[in-house]
Amino acid sequence: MSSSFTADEIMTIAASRMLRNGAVCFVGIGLPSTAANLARLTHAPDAVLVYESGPIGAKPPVLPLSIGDGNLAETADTVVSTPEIFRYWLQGGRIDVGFLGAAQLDRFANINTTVVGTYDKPKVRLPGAGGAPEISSSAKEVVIIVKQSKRTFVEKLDFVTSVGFLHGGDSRECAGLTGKGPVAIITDLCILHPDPVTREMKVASIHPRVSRDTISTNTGWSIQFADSCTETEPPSPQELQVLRDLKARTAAAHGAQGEAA
Amino acid sequence: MSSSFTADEIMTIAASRMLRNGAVCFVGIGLPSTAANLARLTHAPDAVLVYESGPIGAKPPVLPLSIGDGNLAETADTVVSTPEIFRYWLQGGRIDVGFLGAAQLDRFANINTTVVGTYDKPKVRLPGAGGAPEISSSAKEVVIIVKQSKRTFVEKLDFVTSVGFLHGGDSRECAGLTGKGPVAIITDLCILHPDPVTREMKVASIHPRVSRDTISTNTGWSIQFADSCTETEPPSPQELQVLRDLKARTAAAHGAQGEAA
Amino acid sequence: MAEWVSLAEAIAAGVRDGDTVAMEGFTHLIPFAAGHEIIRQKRRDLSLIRMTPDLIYDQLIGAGCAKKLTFSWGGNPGVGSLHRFRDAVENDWPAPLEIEERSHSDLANAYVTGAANLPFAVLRGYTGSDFARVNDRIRSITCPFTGEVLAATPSVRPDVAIIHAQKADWKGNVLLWGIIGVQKEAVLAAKTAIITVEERVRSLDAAPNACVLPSWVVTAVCEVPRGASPSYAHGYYERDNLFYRTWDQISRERDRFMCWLNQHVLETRDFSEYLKLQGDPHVQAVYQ
Amino acid sequence: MAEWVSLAEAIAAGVRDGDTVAMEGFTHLIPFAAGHEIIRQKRRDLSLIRMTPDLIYDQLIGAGCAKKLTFSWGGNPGVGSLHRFRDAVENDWPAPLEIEERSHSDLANAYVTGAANLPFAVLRGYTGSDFARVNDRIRSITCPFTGEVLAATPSVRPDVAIIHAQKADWKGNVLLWGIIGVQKEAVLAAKTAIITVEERVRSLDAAPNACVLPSWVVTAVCEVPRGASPSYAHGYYERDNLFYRTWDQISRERDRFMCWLNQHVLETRDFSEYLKLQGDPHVQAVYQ
Repeated sequence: MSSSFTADEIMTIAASRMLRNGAVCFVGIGLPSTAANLARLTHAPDAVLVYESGPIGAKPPVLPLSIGDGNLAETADTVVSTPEIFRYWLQGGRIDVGFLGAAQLDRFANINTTVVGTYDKPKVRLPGAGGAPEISSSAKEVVIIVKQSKRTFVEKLDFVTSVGFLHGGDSRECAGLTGKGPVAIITDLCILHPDPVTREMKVASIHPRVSRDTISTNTGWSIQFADSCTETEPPSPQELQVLRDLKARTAAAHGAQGEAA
Repeated sequence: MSSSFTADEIMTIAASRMLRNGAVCFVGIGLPSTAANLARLTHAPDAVLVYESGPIGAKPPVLPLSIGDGNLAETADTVVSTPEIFRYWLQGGRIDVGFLGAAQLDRFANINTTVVGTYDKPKVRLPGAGGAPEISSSAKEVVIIVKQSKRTFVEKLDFVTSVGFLHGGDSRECAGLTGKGPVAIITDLCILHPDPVTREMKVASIHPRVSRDTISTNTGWSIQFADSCTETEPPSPQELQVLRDLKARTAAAHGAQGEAA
Repeated sequence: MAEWVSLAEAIAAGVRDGDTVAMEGFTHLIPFAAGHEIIRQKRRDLSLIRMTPDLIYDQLIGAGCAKKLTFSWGGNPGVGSLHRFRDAVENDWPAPLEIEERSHSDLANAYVTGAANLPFAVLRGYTGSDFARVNDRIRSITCPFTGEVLAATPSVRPDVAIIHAQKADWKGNVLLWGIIGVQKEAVLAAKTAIITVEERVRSLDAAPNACVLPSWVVTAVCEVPRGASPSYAHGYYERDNLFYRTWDQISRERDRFMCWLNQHVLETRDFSEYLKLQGDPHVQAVYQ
Repeated sequence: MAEWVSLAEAIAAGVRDGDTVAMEGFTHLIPFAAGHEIIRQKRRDLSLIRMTPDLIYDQLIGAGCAKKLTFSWGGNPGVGSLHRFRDAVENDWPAPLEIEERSHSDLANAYVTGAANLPFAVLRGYTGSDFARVNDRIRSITCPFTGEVLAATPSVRPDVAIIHAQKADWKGNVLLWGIIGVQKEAVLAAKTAIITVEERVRSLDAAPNACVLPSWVVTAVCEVPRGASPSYAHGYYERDNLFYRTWDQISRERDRFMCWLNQHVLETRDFSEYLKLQGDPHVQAVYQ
């Protein structure tokens, strides 16, 4: 039983804690999928994992490498078509929590996964929207999981792919968006929650051994710390064990390729 | 081998002949279903029968009593949901021929299955539209099967449930309806086709042993006879045999109740 | 998460006077047991929705439970008229019945958009018909790309959806198959979903893309064997065609109908007693 | 009615220069063999549509077959970028690529309304995003009942849809299962449908409500075992995750990509030769 853990591990574990038992979670591939499956294997055995490829209630024994791996279909309660997932289940208002990643985000947790640079002549062409715009707007809550750096946490987005709190304040509600929006950003350094009034994302909890200075240095805007800012509960031995076992099972199943997830 | 046949028999047989082999047919219950299944068992073995309850490619061994009998599902190539039938298959433009019945119709083959009398205080409340309005508008062709009488063939409909040629001429096309509309009405007395210009339904073929006078007497408007009006080809012994066998099998399977279909 | 309860409890908790209730099942899997329980519990002023009202709504209308009916085809399939429905529309008996009349295609689309949390459905329909004249909720909408004008109709969003299915597992996940009609959409369009099933099983053993409603979209699930009778449950029992024909006689006159309703529904304790009175030969095997 | 033909014949007859082509399969059942055959037959100026362009469109774009791409997520799943797609967008190599960018939800809805013969889709989407700024076909529409404003987008109606499925029977009825994505909608939205399958069987033995495409909506059906490789076919073979990672290396530089393309696609006669070059250990068993 070791108390040492990596930045990636505490990020994943902190994200997994956001998922209540029994909650219905719309899961993106990569970190969101790892966190959601960790939650399912620890404190939230009845969490329902919905993947945009169609599986509802997936219980994959190892982490999927793609959003449509066979083990998602095999372990799901049912597999519906992709249009049905977006129409009846996401837009239909059946999703409690949407877990998202991000290439770039701003202080109001708006997300860019489209381009770096101008749209017509991009410096970097990113993959694009996928399911994120409608997850951001239709899920009852959104949790964003992303590594923190100046390149990712930017002052101004080159493109708004998926909305968080738009321009802050009540601009999200005024736009007619019904879901609560991003209730948390979980990074490898800290946890951010929206300020109740301005809706700017503020550091609410700092991971052990991380300094405020490190967080500020890795943020492209002058990041604020909540008055109530605390230290993140370190991973428990059980959380670490389950996460490491899951990663090891995944690597064994997929070979070295498994690392990509 | 007998050459005698009933008025019902020649009506059903004449209707069945309207279905080309390989055609995809949207089938209402009752006479349309009998005619479509007869076609499938005689000259059109590859006709595809689609029922609004969901079965596609049904091949029922006996006539169904309801639009959703189990033998339709069991013998179908696939069974889809009712919304899918109307959205992807009918509105999607996949239906060659819609077979319809009617409580009342007018000279332009517009159909009423809603009320006799006024809508708010009806003399007779009929079952209503069912799938007919969109079959009338979305099927490539429509064939109407109905017993001829003054009560059914009326000068003016109390309610237009499903459109034929509207006010005649090019009014159907002008309304933006894409299907060809009713290419034939098959009755127990004769076969009517639309006049190519006025689109009024005219008698094109008179069943054997039926007089023009009988047809006129059983029509609520001054019915016209096409210049080329001929006599309907009598049922062949094979057609009669297959129809009678089908009816007998149906009666045996369903008991006396089978008669209702 | 679905709770396993008795049908009487599910209706008592889930259906209130004045609710909008959709009971679906297209010829197959019609939730008759649930309909009887609503009559038994004397719910009133219900706004009923159903594509094909069928005997189940003829009974509810005749019993005085309904104030409104939204429907697209109201007949006794393969037999003829629904006499109680007609008596309500033509003669206001036992009470006036407001009707909202639509086509099958429209109502099927309206369940789809209800399930999809959209306020309206778009379809190619009604052109040239008299529907819009008598139903002011049939409107039009213009395509912002082609300029085409299409029909627009309001989505269906019932307070309660009630369906019957073949199986549910102990967690309350529900499986139905065969003619599945518009049941999934009805459940997903509604706030509350009550599902009766033929049997409770350890595991659904469903095919990969079968029609499954996960437990967490279901409010209550009730084991009611033969609960769709006189309609049928694929894989369990066949349609009681004779009852559909007999209904024509039972329902034609008010007195005979009321006598039947009292004896078979109001004075029976539950659906198993009803089935015994019907002389259902299988009732002993499925209810002990 | 579907005709059983070779894949080369199906592509020769069904796909023309300038066509709008949708090749679908959401991670599962991606029609790679058909994509290769299009490259081999040197089709040009295609307008490609696909929710997740994936390696299959990276290959088609790099090979110079495409003039336009409509998509919603363009990455190498679990690995990273699609380098050929990026090179086309960022550097116009081998040719400029017009893009029409939408969200998954939008594109999935647009296939649905395409299959339903409607000109546009309505969804709750895009609010507050920059999409409408760069795609003038993302518009709005007002609900005629509630006054709510929703997004309206054009339906997808491809000239040709191409999918891979598990089985077809001798008549050409097609069955797929597992993750079925948007394939049924793609086929029904298109004028022409080409379907490759793992195997031709006497009877589909499909579950009652399985995803079946009847023969008469299919133009051509081709037996191409392992035709979805390196993606997977549920019940037949698994995803070749290693190839997805290797692709990152193969596709990163133009020269290496062209060399791979020549050797593995342009200079092979068909997909079985490609599989042999890939060292697929099963190719002998499924192709004699």
